[in-house]
Amino acid sequence: MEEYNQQPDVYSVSQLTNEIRSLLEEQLDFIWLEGEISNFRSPVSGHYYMTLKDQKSQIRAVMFRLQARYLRFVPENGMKVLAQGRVSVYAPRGEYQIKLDYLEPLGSGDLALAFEQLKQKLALKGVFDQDKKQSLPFLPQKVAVITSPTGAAIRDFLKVLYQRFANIEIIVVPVKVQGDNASSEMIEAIELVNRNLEVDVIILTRGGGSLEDLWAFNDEKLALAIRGSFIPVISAVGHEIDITISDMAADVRAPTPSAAAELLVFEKEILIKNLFQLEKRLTATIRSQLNNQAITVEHLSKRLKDPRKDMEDTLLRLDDLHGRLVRTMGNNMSGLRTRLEAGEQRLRVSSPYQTILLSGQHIKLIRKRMIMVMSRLVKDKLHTLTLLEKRAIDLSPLSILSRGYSITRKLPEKKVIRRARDIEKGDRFQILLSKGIIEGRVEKSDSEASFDK
Amino acid sequence: MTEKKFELAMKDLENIVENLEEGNLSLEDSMAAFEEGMKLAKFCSQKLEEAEKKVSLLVRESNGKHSKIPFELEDITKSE
Amino acid sequence: MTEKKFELAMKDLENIVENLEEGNLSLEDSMAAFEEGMKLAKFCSQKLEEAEKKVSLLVRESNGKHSKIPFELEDITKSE
Amino acid sequence: MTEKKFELAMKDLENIVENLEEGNLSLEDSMAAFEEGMKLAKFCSQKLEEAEKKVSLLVRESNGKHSKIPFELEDITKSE
Amino acid sequence: MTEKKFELAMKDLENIVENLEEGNLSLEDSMAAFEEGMKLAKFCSQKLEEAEKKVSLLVRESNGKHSKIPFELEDITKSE
Amino acid sequence: MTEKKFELAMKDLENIVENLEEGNLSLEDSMAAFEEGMKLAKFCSQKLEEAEKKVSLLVRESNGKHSKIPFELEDITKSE
Amino acid sequence: MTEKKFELAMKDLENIVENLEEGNLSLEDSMAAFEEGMKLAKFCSQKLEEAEKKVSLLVRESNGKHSKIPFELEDITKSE
Repeated sequence: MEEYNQQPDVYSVSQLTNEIRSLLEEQLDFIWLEGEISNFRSPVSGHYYMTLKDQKSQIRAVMFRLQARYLRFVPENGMKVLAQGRVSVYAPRGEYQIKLDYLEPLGSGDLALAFEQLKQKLALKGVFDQDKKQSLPFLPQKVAVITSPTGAAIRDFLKVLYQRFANIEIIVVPVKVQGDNASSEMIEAIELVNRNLEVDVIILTRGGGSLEDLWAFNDEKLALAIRGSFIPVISAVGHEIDITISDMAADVRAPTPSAAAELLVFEKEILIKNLFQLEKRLTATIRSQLNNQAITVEHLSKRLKDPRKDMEDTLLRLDDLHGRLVRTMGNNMSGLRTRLEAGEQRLRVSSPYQTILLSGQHIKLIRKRMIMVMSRLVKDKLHTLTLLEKRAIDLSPLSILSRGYSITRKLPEKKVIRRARDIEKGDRFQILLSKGIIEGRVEKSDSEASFDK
Repeated sequence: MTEKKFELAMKDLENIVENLEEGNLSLEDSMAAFEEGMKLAKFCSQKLEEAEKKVSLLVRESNGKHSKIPFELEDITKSE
Repeated sequence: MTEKKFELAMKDLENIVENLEEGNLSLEDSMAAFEEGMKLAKFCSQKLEEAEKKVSLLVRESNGKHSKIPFELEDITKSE
Repeated sequence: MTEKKFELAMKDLENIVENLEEGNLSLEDSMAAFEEGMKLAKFCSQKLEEAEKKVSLLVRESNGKHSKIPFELEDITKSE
Repeated sequence: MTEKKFELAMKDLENIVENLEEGNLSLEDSMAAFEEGMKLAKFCSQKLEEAEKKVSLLVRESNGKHSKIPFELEDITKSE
Repeated sequence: MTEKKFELAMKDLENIVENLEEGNLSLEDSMAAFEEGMKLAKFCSQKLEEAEKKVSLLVRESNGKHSKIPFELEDITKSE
Repeated sequence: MTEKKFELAMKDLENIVENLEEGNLSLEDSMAAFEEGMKLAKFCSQKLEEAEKKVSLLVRESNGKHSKIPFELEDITKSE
């Protein structure tokens, strides 16, 4: 029913309705109301639906079958009634209405008058004052029921408890609820319970009956005893329409014994319900908190960026740099290599080979020229020499010898002998011939002899 | 007497729930609050379950003292 | 780190995530941040897991006790 | 060199590559630059590898831990 | 000659080549120049060869290191 | 005579030949000039031969060294 | 007479021949002149013969050395 409220300053419709409901239901619980019945209807459910109105206003009212069946009359439109009930809010439709516990037609008889007088008196004494009424215990666990153990009241009361599985300890305090001494027995019982029993609440009850039957409850002393009880007293006498002094004096009035039981059960059930709600809210809150945190953690974990994405880029950059480094170095090296090889090639091409080759040929040529010149020189000289020699030989005095002449020379002087007397017998001489030389000794020398003789 | 404690426990539980719902607590405090809340709820739950479901009749003995005897209305529960 | 508060760890984790997302960290720093972030996330997860287990345990314990009442209650509330 | 920062090493490597690419270095300087560049590249490569391994390990470690908790939590939230 | 710089040697070699190509040298001078040129070429060649070997070695060494990492990284990134 | 320069020797040789060719020399002088010329021719030839051998040697020496390394570098650079 | 120069001897021989041709000489003188002429002719002839031999020798000596160089040179230049 109660929503988990995250933003306190904004109401949800349910919250507002709840607020309204608790306001109305707390403030306008157990109120008396006078008005005229209209729009009365009773569907198959047996509940009574009507509108109570006066000259100016109207209010929707319902009386559930449980209470309605105790009415001794059937309500009619236009009937003026005195009603008792509590304002309630029907959340699903946002409507308020009054849930009627009691309804009586206005105007009644003698006992009623006496009743009215006692009521008046006690009211004046303040016995009925709201501020004197104790609230019901927070957790009614142990209850004393002052009633006749054989009456309908205890039976109805226990029936409700059994039906609702309420574990409430019940101590039945037996009293007469009708006739002489009934009042004093009840007074005594109240005092006894107050004195001896540790109970959370006292329930004074009896079933329905005539006004006379219920008269024991319209007792001044009983009313005072009820008022004097330290233990809160619930009075549940007769049917809804039966209002007794003890009802009015009691801290809480239940329309019937069953209603009293329901009241008890209801209190406890409300507690259980509240407890359950609180536990549910507790669990839901902690879980939603944990869940939110877990979602946050998960979200953050997802956002916790894997640095490997960046590293991939860096790795690509690194590889690029590495590649460029190697490539550039390779290019630089091969550039240098090319330059070096070009230089080397040019060096080889411009090597001194050519010079050597040309110089070699030049030397060869010069040498050839030199040898030629030298040979010719020698040859020329030889030629000149030969010519001279020939001329000399041609002019030689020896050339006449070829004609048969010869030259005789005395030896050893080799003096040409022109006359015989130039030589004497025995002298050695030599004859030069054209070819060859003859040597001999003079045998005879005749200076007078002549050729012609 | 027990109901006093119970009421306090319920109140405490309610405060704890509201504190938690406000959402300003640290995880540790929330957990502590939750645990305390659960303890309180358990305590309250036990208190609610505690009472014995029994019906007894108070009788006056001859010596004037009162005592409780079991009170049964079998016919009632069975019929209807 | 165990005594570190969950909220502080969450705050730290958030700061780390934001720092990493800004992308201005050096490799070494982002590595350190990432590692710290992972530790914090783990720590927070564990804390939450522990808390969750504890909650589950407490809820399970208390579930045994209740569970009958709600039905009846619901019935009543609906019939209104 | 180990305490050298990765980013600095990358920057140095880049400068070296650019210097080499400009082609104004002598052979000796080119060689020295190249050698230094290769060392830097190796250093960076190792750093990256280490970092990558560390991250992988962290990620692998944490992959086991995460991703269960939300499920459990979801289950619980739904069952409520 | 070893401490001579490669670039100087290259320059000298080129000057020698130009001198030789102009053809004004005596046999003795051109022989001396040619011999010096050949020595320079040899020196440069050796220097270059050393450098090339060193570069080759460094490149070969580094080739092992690189190119494995990207694969691993890809694998991991995909598996994520 | 060994320190005599090749070019001078060549010049002398040429002069000798020209003198011889002019024919004004006596036989003895011619013979002396011729002998001197032959010596010069021999000297120059030897010088040339020596130079040739040296060049051959230098060329042959340098031919062996080159042309292997660039390939390796290319291979590496390509393989990248 | 050995130190007499070839050209002088040739001149003397020529003079003798001319004297003889004038025919004014007595037989004895012309005989002597003739004889002297023949001697001179012989001397000159011998000188020339010597010169020729020497030339041949020098040529032969130097022929062994030459004529190889150009070939070798060509070979080398082609092989480049």
